[in-house]
Amino acid sequence: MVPIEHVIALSAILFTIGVVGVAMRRNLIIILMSIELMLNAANLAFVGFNRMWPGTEGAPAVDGQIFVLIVITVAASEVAVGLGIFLSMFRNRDSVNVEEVNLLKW
Amino acid sequence: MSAQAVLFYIFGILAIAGAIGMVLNLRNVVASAMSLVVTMVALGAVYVLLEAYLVAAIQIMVYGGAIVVLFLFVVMLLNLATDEFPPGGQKFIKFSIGLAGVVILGQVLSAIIGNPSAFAAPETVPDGFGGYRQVGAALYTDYVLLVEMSSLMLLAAIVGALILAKRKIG
Amino acid sequence: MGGIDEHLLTVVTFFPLVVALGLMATSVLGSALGADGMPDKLWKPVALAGSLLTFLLSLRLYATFDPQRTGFQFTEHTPWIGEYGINYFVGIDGISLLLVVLTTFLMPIVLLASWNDISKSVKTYLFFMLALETGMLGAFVSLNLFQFYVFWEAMLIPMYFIIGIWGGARRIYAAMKFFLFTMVGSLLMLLAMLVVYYMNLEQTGVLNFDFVTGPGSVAVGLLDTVVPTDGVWWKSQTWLFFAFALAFAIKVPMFPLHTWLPDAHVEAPTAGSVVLAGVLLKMGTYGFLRFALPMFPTAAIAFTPWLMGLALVGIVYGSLVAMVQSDIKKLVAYSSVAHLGFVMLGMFALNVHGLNGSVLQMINHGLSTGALFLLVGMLYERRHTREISQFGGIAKPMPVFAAFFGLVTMSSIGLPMLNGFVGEFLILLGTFLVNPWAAVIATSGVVLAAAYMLWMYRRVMFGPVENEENRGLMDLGVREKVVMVAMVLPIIWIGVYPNPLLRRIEPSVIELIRVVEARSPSVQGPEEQP
Amino acid sequence: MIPAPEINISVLAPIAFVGIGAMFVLMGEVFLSRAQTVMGREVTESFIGTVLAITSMFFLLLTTYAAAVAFGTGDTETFNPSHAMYQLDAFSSLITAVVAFSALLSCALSIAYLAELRINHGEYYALLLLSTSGMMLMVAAIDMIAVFLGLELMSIPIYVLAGFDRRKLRSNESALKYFLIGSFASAIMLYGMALLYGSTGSTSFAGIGAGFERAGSMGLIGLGLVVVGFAFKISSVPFHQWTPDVYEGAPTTATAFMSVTVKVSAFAALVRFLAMTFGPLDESIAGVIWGLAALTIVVGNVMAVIQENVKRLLAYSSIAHAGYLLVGLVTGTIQGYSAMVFYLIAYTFMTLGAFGVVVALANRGQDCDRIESFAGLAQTRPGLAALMTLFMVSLAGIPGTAGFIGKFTIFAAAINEGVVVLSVVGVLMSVVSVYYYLRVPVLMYMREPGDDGHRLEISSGEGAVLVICAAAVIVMGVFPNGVEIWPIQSLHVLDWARESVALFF
Amino acid sequence: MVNGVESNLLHWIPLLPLTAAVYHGVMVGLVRRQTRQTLVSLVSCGAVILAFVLSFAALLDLLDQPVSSRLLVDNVYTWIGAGIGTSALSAEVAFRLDPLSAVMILVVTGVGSLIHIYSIGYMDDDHREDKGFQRFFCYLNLFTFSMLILVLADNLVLMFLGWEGVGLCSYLLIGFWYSDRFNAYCGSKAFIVNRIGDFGFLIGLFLLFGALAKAGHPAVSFAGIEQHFSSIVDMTLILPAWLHVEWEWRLVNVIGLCFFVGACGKSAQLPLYVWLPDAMAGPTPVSALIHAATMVTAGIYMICRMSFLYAAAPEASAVIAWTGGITALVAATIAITQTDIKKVLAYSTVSQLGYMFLAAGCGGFSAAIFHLGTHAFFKALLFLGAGAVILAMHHEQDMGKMGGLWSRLRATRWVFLIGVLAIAGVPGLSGFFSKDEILVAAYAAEVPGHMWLYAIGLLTAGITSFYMFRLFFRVFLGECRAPIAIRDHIADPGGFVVNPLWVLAFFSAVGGYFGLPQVWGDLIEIENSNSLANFLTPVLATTEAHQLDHSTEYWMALSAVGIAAAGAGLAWILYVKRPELPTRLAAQMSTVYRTLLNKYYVDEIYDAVFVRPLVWISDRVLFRTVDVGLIDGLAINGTANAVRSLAANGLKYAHSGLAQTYVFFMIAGAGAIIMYLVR
Repeated sequence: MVPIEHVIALSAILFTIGVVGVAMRRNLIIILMSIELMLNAANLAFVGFNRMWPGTEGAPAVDGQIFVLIVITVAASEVAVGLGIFLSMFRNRDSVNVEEVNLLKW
Repeated sequence: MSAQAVLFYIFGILAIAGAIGMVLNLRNVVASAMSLVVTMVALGAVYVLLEAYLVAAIQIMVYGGAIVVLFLFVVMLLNLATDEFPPGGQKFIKFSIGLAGVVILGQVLSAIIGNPSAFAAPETVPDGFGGYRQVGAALYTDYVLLVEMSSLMLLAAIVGALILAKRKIG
Repeated sequence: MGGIDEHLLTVVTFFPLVVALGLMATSVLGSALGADGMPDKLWKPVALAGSLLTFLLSLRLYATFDPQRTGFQFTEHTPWIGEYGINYFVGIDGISLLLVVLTTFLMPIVLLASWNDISKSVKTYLFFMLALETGMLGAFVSLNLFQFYVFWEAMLIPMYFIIGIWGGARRIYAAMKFFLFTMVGSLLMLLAMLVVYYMNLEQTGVLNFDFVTGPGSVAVGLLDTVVPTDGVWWKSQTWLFFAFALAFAIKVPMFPLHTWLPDAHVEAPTAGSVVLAGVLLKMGTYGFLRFALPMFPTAAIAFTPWLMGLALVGIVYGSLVAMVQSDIKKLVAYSSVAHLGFVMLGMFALNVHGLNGSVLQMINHGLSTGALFLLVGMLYERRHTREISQFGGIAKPMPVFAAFFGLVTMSSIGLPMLNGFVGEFLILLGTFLVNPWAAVIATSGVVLAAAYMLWMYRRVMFGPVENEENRGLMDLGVREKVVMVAMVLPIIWIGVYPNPLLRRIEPSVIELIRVVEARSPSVQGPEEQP
Repeated sequence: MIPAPEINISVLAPIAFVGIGAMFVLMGEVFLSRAQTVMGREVTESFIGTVLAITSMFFLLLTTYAAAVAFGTGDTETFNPSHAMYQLDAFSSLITAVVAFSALLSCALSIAYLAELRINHGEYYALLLLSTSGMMLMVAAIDMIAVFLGLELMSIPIYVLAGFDRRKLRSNESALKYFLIGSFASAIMLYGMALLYGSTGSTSFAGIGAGFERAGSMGLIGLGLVVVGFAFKISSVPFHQWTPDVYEGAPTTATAFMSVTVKVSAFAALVRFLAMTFGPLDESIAGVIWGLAALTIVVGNVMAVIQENVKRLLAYSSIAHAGYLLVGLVTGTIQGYSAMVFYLIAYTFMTLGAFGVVVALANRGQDCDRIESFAGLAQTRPGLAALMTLFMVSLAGIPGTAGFIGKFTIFAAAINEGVVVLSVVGVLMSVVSVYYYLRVPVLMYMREPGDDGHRLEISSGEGAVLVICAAAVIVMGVFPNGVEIWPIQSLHVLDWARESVALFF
Repeated sequence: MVNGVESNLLHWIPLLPLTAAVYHGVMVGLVRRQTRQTLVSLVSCGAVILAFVLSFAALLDLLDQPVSSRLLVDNVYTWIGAGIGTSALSAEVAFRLDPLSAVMILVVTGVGSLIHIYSIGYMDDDHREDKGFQRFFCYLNLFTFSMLILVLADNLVLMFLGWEGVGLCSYLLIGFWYSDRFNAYCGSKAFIVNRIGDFGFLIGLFLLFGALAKAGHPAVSFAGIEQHFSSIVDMTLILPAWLHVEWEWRLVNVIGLCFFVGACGKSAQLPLYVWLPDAMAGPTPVSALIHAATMVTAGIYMICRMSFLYAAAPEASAVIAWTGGITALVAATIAITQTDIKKVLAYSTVSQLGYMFLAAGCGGFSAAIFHLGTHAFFKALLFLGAGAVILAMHHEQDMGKMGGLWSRLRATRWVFLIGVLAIAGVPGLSGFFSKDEILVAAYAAEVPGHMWLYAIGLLTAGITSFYMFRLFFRVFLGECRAPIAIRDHIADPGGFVVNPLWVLAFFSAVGGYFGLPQVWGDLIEIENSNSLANFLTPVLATTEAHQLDHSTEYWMALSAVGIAAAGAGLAWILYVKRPELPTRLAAQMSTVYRTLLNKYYVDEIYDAVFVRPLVWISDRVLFRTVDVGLIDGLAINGTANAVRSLAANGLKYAHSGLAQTYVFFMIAGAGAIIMYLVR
């Protein structure tokens, strides 16, 4: 069977990569992808943990997986809204470079 | 080492590779979207290995099928092909983030690998664990409220995306 | 009148606010009904009448006050915020009685004095003035620390606007400075109050914010809370006293926390300066007297050398700096620093004479400095400058003005037969009994006072009329004469026959000393010195 | 076959009303925009907007009422006891009522404003309602899944609302930033939840609390990440930088809405999470909160000093207030929590009022939000000037206003717990706050009017909101616990606060 | 301790002038309606004369009492009653009339009323547009009131009231013609210098009260003090430890010195005499009343009032005696060179006051009072005479422009001559006797170096007669140096001015016989001829002194007359015989001359040493540096700016507007929190 600690390690790695991506890339699309990656890392953790706490015979517990399903929904709607925001911004300033977005500051 | 473990490591490495490919991709947004797909699928496979079959299916369908495609649509729509790397402004901050990320990661990993005892999972799972039947039952009994609420959320997302992305309103 | 006598104090306190709100409401209603509010010419008389009525009511207070009884009179006590044991609790003793009367006395005078010189948005002005009066009265009559704090802070707002809207060129800076200075101290004081409050809770098990044990309330007043002199730092008398003292010292103001005063005075309109000097500064000294001293006597006595020292510095420093001011108002402002130095000095002599004197001196300073500001204002109305160098020989075109100015000057430099002397004499005597050298230094302040006041008077009033603009100056009109006579009468009365006031002050003072001695093991009685 | 769980729908009443309201609004717009005339009145955009606003206000009123009733009964009910996610108890119902009411007020504010900005669409109200439902879910949740879902359901519509004025770059930018940072933060929070789940084997507060002893460092990390997620929502330093940008860029009514409701519900959820999970805080978490509070108070107040834009100023002020609220959280006592609840209610009215004034000044599609543009307002708009002064004074915490009682209760709790240093920092910084809050009255009263063309008439909706807020501020400031005087004899706000948090102890 | 007889008469004596003053004050200061001069003069003079009559009546009452217990008291009300137990202070408004105060009120009201009458004429002649006739009488009455309070007060506090009151009036009257800057300056100078003296008075008062309180008998009334004086007489005052000076003083000495400082201020003794010469800026009647006859003698009066204290404080007395002596000499020398007629008289006043202090210091209290009385007469006479001359010369005060008036001022010349003779100490005239008594007292005193004091007194007598005769010759003899324009219009002023002079002249002539020293009494077989001394004895303390046999006294008198004659002769030679001599002398001893002319540069020194540095420090250091610079600039606004710049130059950059900066901070924050939690 799969060693859970390695699953969590994997999710941690993915999560970190996602964070770094959010912090470093300038393309909003890729930043959004990185956020998705973070969510997926969390999902992976949930699934792995759920495997750790599978509940008892006859009463299996699947909270983790339910959580994952919810998160997937959330992720979908986030992406939808996010891309909508990107679009409306792209219409106005014709760029998706996050570093050009600093009208509002100090 | 069991076959599952081997498969897990393979897919794990695949996922990491995809993720890195997505983040560190120097030129092409489409390419990074693609490598994201790789990660998603690999994760789906890992879910299967973790006996979360329904989740695995939905993962592949929704992410691989829907979300990344949505990304691609937008990318095409705005035809933003390229993005340079390393980024221009705030080099210091960004690299320090990279560093911080690595450090934190190291901490966490050592913490995790440090005591496997915290991750002792039962060899077998109860019957029906992770199956569509089991999960679906839970979803529509215990968690029915959440399902309803997430419908509201999707509604909000649709409305929002519409209001923002529509060419002209009214 | 019996009905009112039940709640006389409350009536006196809130009457001005009620008048103000009434005026505001009527004018809002009026404008709503398209009548464009009440005409402004109706506002002034009504406001004046309101403040006069308040004064009369407070005179009734004075008349029905029983000088023999120690402790608080006219007390009223009803729960306000039960959650925190906060009650509406008012009452006065001899000290607060006089301050209340002083306040109600000054208010109609300043309204009358500013009858013409306030042209911009008169309604707002009158509203703030009346609100301010209620705030000040409330602070003087409060016997519940929370309530005291509420009034103490709420008072700032109207004053802030009075300075900021109708003030001089740098009014905004001055107003802000005034506000922030006071806030710094008072917020720390609030924390200190809370500390004592919870100590009291620990000791009695009852939530209570009353200063003394209220009539018909089981809760023991905060005054009787046993405050340790050591232990956790923020529970020790030293720090709590420090917090209180800071708040009050800023308000007094004591050197070196005085720099807001000249700015505020110079920028404020005449009425503002009068109220500021006449009443607001007394808040600080009153606070020391009423709260800081009896609540933390041991710390207070430990701090006495420092406070006395600062008071002395204030006296000498204030006088010297006043001497070299080129702006009359600023000069008077610095002279206030010196005068309040006397008040603080007498207070921390902690004996009957000193305390009597300092309470009396609060009143005196209110009257004479108030009168000075009124006069300066009258001069400013005519010439629109306060630069001493602009004047000279004013006594020729304005003899009546000169006469009043001279008299008030004399009162502020403590000439016998005028009010200033009695207070200063008692203060110096009291100080001398505990610390002769302090008294000697302070007495030199008396000489300096004569120096700077007379110098100013000479440069303004005497000499030939050189500046052409001064030649045709109008002498005081009837209204101004009325104002000044009203100010001067008590000045002379207190100077000639201060005993009635002293009779009302003394029991409270003796009581205060008793409390201080009883609550601090280390103090030796005021009679044992020198 | 799978047994149907026994559930009691009635608990859902508040959320249900809001959700249904949203549907109504959406469909209503569709039909109205098809129609030419309704009841003889020809259909204009503003007419649609008004009707939809009133519809949503109606539903929000129902919600408020339902929540109030639930609070009145004071008993604790869960949606499905077998596997409880959503628990309507004194706390959640009170917060629900507050949130719904403030949402109602911001609807009333929006009508004229949206018309001014020509963005008068029904979706606005629909999104507002949906987001409200999310808040309700979040504050009533006793399970992390519900918390997360509620959080997202709250946030996603607000992202849109922030960007609702699509033509404006600033609006886009505010939406973008809020979205990016927001989803980043929720991802972090989610990961924290995952770790908590993994270390305790449960997603419900109770379960986590039960298993937290043996959770080890992983649990602590998870907890830390969850706290970070909340800290973002309540805009606590150093997770606050989005706040000024978003508040400034978003349409003012949206700002008013989010600045109040999001903060209230997020704080409520945080308190609920910590209290129901750990009961009394252990000093390590308290330490974290302590640090956050100190930082937040200092940075919020100090940064506000140099602001030149009222919305931005209010943003920093809301950060500062978050700091004071955190002080209440640090104490971890019932007194502190009830103080927080009171403070939140006070904060709701003060902030809504302040933003309301800004809204009422917006003119010809332009926000009138530079501080300079308030110069001389006392002469052109005396009424508004007076109200603004009142709200500013209250925000500054001067006695006689709700803001003072709020600060007082908070610091009382702090002193009672011996949290002295933090209190001293707090009061010193609130001196700074006095400076920037009073700058606005300074300009309004002590300067001559500039040439900024702000609106010269006030809509009935705005007027009503301002009056309500002002009344609330004064009443809560003078009689925070009610008094036997006619209209307010039943407003025992302090008691409410205490009752609402009682169940955590 | 005699307990006095109640007499409601007393409080009317000061009340009358007060009423007049208040009436005038209201008219001038508030109503501003021109009152007819006759009415004004009627009211004021009437008040004062009435007061004089009452005083006389009071004196008669007093004389009814047995010699041992001659005391009238009048308690009006409690002025300041405060304190409890051993610090109880009760300052009554109460008056006591004993022989001492009786003499004083007679002088005050008597000379006062004369001068009031004189002023009617003098002020009427004034040429200014606003002659301030009523204002003048307002001040004058107010002065009389204060002076009477000072004299009649039965306790120190009330005395201090009068003490300051007269100071105020002198301030007002010196600066009476305020539109001249110099007058105003002189006025404030007088007031402030007096304040410095009052400083001493107050300290003395506190010391005395404190000591009595410590002894358990708090009292401020003279009776009380005298009664319990024994309980504090042995107290000592130790300097505070931080001074590290092992010096123990007898308290009474310190108290005595403090009060003496007060006296110095009021009575223009070294080093506080500087205001008196400048006080001549006031109208001449004022100089006569306040700065010659009454106010300046308040110091003497106070010393005598406290004689019991000084009798017990030999060191203090010695200081007084020496100060008085030196003042007498210094002032006299200055008077030699002055050219302004009033300045000469002013310095002569200072010098004569020095005499009185000399006497008081030597224990000759009655001698002091005696000289006080006679001096009041002849100095008032001289001043008023000078006033008459000034009027005649159309307000010319420089003696250089006078001369040869003998033929022109037929009335004034005689009275003036009498005054000169009296002060010069010509035998038989009042000055002779009083001065003689002082010299005797000095000779006989137990004061260290009393012989030197005697010598100084003698020398001063000579100088006095010299400069007085110099004055007389310069004014009345020689050829007229007045400008041609007015030369023919020089004539005696009107009756209001001249008649009082005759009265004063009479008293200056015969006044001496009230206190005829016993030696002369024996000469003409009169039992206890020194009625004044006998009258005063019960209230004045006595100090032990050498007994002198009559022959010594005769010799002393002779030498005094001789030296006076010498002075007169010298004056005759210099200013009548060889008028060119003085200028040559001045040229030869120019330094000395200039030093004297400039009054030893005392004013300049004070200005340079005290006034300028004080102003400079206050302005540059205290105000500009400390107040504006340090406190306000650095501390207050500094803090404010610090906060602002913390935001504007620091925190601001954390809000760069770039999403990824925010992300960075979030990660950092999260990292920190986790570190803290996991640590």
